[in-house]
Amino acid sequence: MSTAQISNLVVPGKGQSVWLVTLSAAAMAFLAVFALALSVTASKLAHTWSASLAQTATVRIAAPPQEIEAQTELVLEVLRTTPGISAARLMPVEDQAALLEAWLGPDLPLDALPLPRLVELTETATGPDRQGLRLRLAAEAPGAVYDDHTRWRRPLVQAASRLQGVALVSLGLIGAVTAAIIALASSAALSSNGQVIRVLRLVGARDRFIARAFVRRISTRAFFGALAGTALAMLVMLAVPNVGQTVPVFEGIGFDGVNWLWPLAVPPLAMALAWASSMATAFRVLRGVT
Amino acid sequence: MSTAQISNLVVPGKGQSVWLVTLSAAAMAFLAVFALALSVTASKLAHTWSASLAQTATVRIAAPPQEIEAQTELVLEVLRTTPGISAARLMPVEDQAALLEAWLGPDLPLDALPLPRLVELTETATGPDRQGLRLRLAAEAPGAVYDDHTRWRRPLVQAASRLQGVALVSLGLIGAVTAAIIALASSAALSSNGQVIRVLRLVGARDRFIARAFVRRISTRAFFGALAGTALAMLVMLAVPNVGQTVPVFEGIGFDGVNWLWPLAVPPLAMALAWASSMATAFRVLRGVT
Amino acid sequence: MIVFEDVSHDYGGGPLFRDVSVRLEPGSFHFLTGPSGAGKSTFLKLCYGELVPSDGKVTLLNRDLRKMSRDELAETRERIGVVHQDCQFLDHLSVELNVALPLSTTGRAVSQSDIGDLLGWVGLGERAEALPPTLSGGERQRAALARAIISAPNVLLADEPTGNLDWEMSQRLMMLMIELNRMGTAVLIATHDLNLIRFAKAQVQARVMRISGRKLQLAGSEL
Amino acid sequence: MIVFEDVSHDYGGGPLFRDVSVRLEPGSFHFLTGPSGAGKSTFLKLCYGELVPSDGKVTLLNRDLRKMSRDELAETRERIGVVHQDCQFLDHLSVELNVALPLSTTGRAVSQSDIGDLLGWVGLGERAEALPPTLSGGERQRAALARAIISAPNVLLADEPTGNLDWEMSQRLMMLMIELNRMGTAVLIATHDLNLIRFAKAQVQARVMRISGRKLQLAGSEL
Ligand SMILES: Nc1ncnc2c1ncn2[C@@H]1O[C@H](COP(=O)(O)OP(=O)(O)OP(=O)(O)O)[C@@H](O)[C@H]1O
Ligand SMILES: Nc1ncnc2c1ncn2[C@@H]1O[C@H](COP(=O)(O)OP(=O)(O)OP(=O)(O)O)[C@@H](O)[C@H]1O
Ligand SMILES: [Mg+2]
Ligand SMILES: [Mg+2]
Repeated sequence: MSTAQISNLVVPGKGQSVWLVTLSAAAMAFLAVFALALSVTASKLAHTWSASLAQTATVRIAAPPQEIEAQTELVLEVLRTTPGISAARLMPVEDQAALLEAWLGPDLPLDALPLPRLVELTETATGPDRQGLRLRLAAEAPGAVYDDHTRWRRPLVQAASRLQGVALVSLGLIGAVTAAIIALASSAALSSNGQVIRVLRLVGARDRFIARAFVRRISTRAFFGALAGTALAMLVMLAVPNVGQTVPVFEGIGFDGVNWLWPLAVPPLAMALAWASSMATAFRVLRGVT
Repeated sequence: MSTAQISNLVVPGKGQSVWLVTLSAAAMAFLAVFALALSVTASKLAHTWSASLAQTATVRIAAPPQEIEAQTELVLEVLRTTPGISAARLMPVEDQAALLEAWLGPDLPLDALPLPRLVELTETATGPDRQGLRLRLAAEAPGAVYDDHTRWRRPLVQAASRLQGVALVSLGLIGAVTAAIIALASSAALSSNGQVIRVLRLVGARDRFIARAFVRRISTRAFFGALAGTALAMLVMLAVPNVGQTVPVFEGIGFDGVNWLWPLAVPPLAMALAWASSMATAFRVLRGVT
Repeated sequence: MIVFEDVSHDYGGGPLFRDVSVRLEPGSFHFLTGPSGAGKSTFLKLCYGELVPSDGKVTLLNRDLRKMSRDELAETRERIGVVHQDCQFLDHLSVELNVALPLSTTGRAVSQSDIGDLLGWVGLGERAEALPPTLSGGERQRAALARAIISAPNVLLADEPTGNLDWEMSQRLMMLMIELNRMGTAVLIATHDLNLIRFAKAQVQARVMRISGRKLQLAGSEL
Repeated sequence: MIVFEDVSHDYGGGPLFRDVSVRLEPGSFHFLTGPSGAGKSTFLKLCYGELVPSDGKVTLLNRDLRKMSRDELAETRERIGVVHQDCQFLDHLSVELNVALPLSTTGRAVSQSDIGDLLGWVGLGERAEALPPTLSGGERQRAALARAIISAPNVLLADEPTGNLDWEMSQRLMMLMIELNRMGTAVLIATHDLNLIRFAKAQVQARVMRISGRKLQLAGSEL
């Protein structure tokens, strides 16, 4: 029998405390995958919200009928040459009418009214220099008013980023609790095998050998436990109908596309965690045994 | 020394596996309190959203100027006598103007326009018979259109109730994982005390006595562990600035008022859980020892 | 007290002994010998119900072992003192508390002075506060004997109680057991130590049983 | 091999023995006796470094115990075979694998036939596949002895190795240890069994040490 083989044998494979490592790894992996899903979702949500809200703005042009065409041209020209604005589009009268219909009813003779023109902007990620834009518009087209929707946008962006914060905090919490429980379970597994350690020391086994035997057993257990927990969580998430499909506001609670790869990081992480904590515990316990 | 006193002594008070019960109870209580907070928040959110959205509607009255006053009167009369509507209020022209300003600019001579009238309704929790209301309005005031905002409302109400669902599922998951971990930890504590059980059986102690000694020790540990975890979680939640104050959309993530009592249920629940699982394990382990 | 009728036991690898019939009467004194691995400890385990025989009938204190509930077995154990071959204790309690266990766990009164006297007699007076893991091999055996007899049992079963003791201390403990026997306790001691058996036979009417060749025999007069 | 210079030991409740100076030379054979609780097991624990003396100097295989690293101590243990008073095993591995541990854990070659021969000699040939918790008291001691000598150590320390054995088996094991000693192993046996000491003295040049009154003395000729 080789040293490697015996090293796989000296730690009992069954026993409550070893199961505890497996099962706590599984349970915590399960929770971690859900927290990850929440976090990914929140991040997407925050991104979607802030992107769709932050990057649209309007310019409203109100002017006497004879000037309005000229001012609209000017405004579009200004917007085209403003850095930070990727597109500017004059809203067709029909769209404008549709927007107003809710308030004014379909029968109002909008064509007859001196309606202001609306220009929709799409801003780049950084956006334009808003103060500068306002000044230029005021100078070139006094009837133009720039509205970046800040008033509507701020609370939603804040809410989204808070949600992401909450998800990250949960993930951190679950990670910490996982670490604590796996560390404790490994340490219980080690302490409850005091006799194994004493016998091995008695027959002349080195600390390295003993520690490695335990650490290998425990981190393998943690890995397979976490693997099972992760698989279960992913199955559950696949089985639960995707919320995002039905509710556009909360598009995609859960993973999609490449995000499905995220949870695959959980088992190796659990294993690394178990490795580190059992290694530390092993040498601590061993120092107590001569 | 009395039987009660010795029963408190026979199970070792220290030892990794007993700490495991304490600490896993603490960790899981900590998570449970957060899940509870999420759940309470989601429930409040769902309530707020569906209440504020579901219970407002408008009636828009468009008619030739000579008929509009009469039709408005009629509509208000109809609404007053419709069950399920708690209030109906004609929107003042200034409010209407303010609403339209974003689209039309401040300079438009709204007074000169044949603007439709808007009546705001507040519905009761059950709401009116919408189909009946539409028919009645069509009969009495042909220019009136009832808009219950269903189009805007449905996705938000769905989102809120989904969020609540997610929170409840998380709470259920955490509860189940807690149960599993505490059960496993108690069972590890029992199994690692095989010698204690053998000695007690040898000297003639009854199963009842042995089981009670273990169960009492383990459930006390679980209780104090969970108490510590709960207290810590509540402190953290108090210390973290309340999100709701700054973001009206997510009002109050966390507990407020009487909701602060909810987490107090966690430690007794953890204790009950530990009691049940260690009781079951104790008798199972005992049956294996003659 | 303890009656075996046609008892056989087999752990799975063939029978250890077969068709053993024997009666341990109140006040009797028996030794059990036989080579290592013959089944002495197994025999004792049958006597206090840690094992149920694979065949035959064991009656403990007038109750059929097979028909006893777990609580009845525990009740019977209250009246049987056992010294196990590997003496196990509650490692976190002092020797004194361990010795008192048979009384305290079953709700009987514990007299500190009785315990002190008994510990003094087995030479553990100074180790009363010690924890069992710090005891020497012989001290463990003495503590186990003290625990077995603290409740003045009807039967005393001792498995190799002097295996780790010097001759002087062995004699001392043997005197203690003989004293107990004189007060009516049935005693059964498994041992290899022929000197100890000779010493006891000089004091008390003792019978020697021997397990060998899968049979329980009364040992010859060569002892 | 093992040298004690002015060694004292004290667990905290007063010294067990004081100023012990003794040399165990290669090929020597020593017995250690003394009343139960005198400190025999403690003395042996000092000899293989499970304890460090509270005072004085212990040299194991030419290295100062106090200055050894944990790995050096393990290396030293490879060359010292120990039979503990409470024989502990890896309870989930067969007797055979347990006996092979001193070789397999330190990367030395394990010969199945050597192990088979050794188990046969100590009378465990048929229990090679058994798990340690199913062994009888005497069988455990024999397995522990087999484990201690499987690696042909330079020193053999045995703590009460025949406490649970009948006389025949005791003689057999003693012959095994004497054989080992003839091949150069230094042997130190703690025992209460005077018959065993007498038996050994008839075969080999053995010295008897006695711990009593906190001193280590050479025992008189009365043995
Ligand atoms: N639980 C068990 N399962 C299988 N075999 C067992 C078990 N317990 C004991 N044995 C075997 O039964 C035989 C008798 O064991 P027992 O302990 O009764 O012997 P003993 O006469 O007390 O020996 P010793 O004097 O060495 O203590 C031994 O060979 C032992 O290995
Ligand atoms: N770890 C310890 N802490 C405190 N005291 C101890 C410890 N280990 C042993 N002792 C005490 O030291 C004394 C000597 O113990 P030791 O085991 O060396 O005796 P021994 O000579 O081997 O006795 P025996 O023949 O009964 O095995 C005993 O009184 C014992 O209680
Ligand atoms: Mg035995
Ligand atoms: Mg000793």
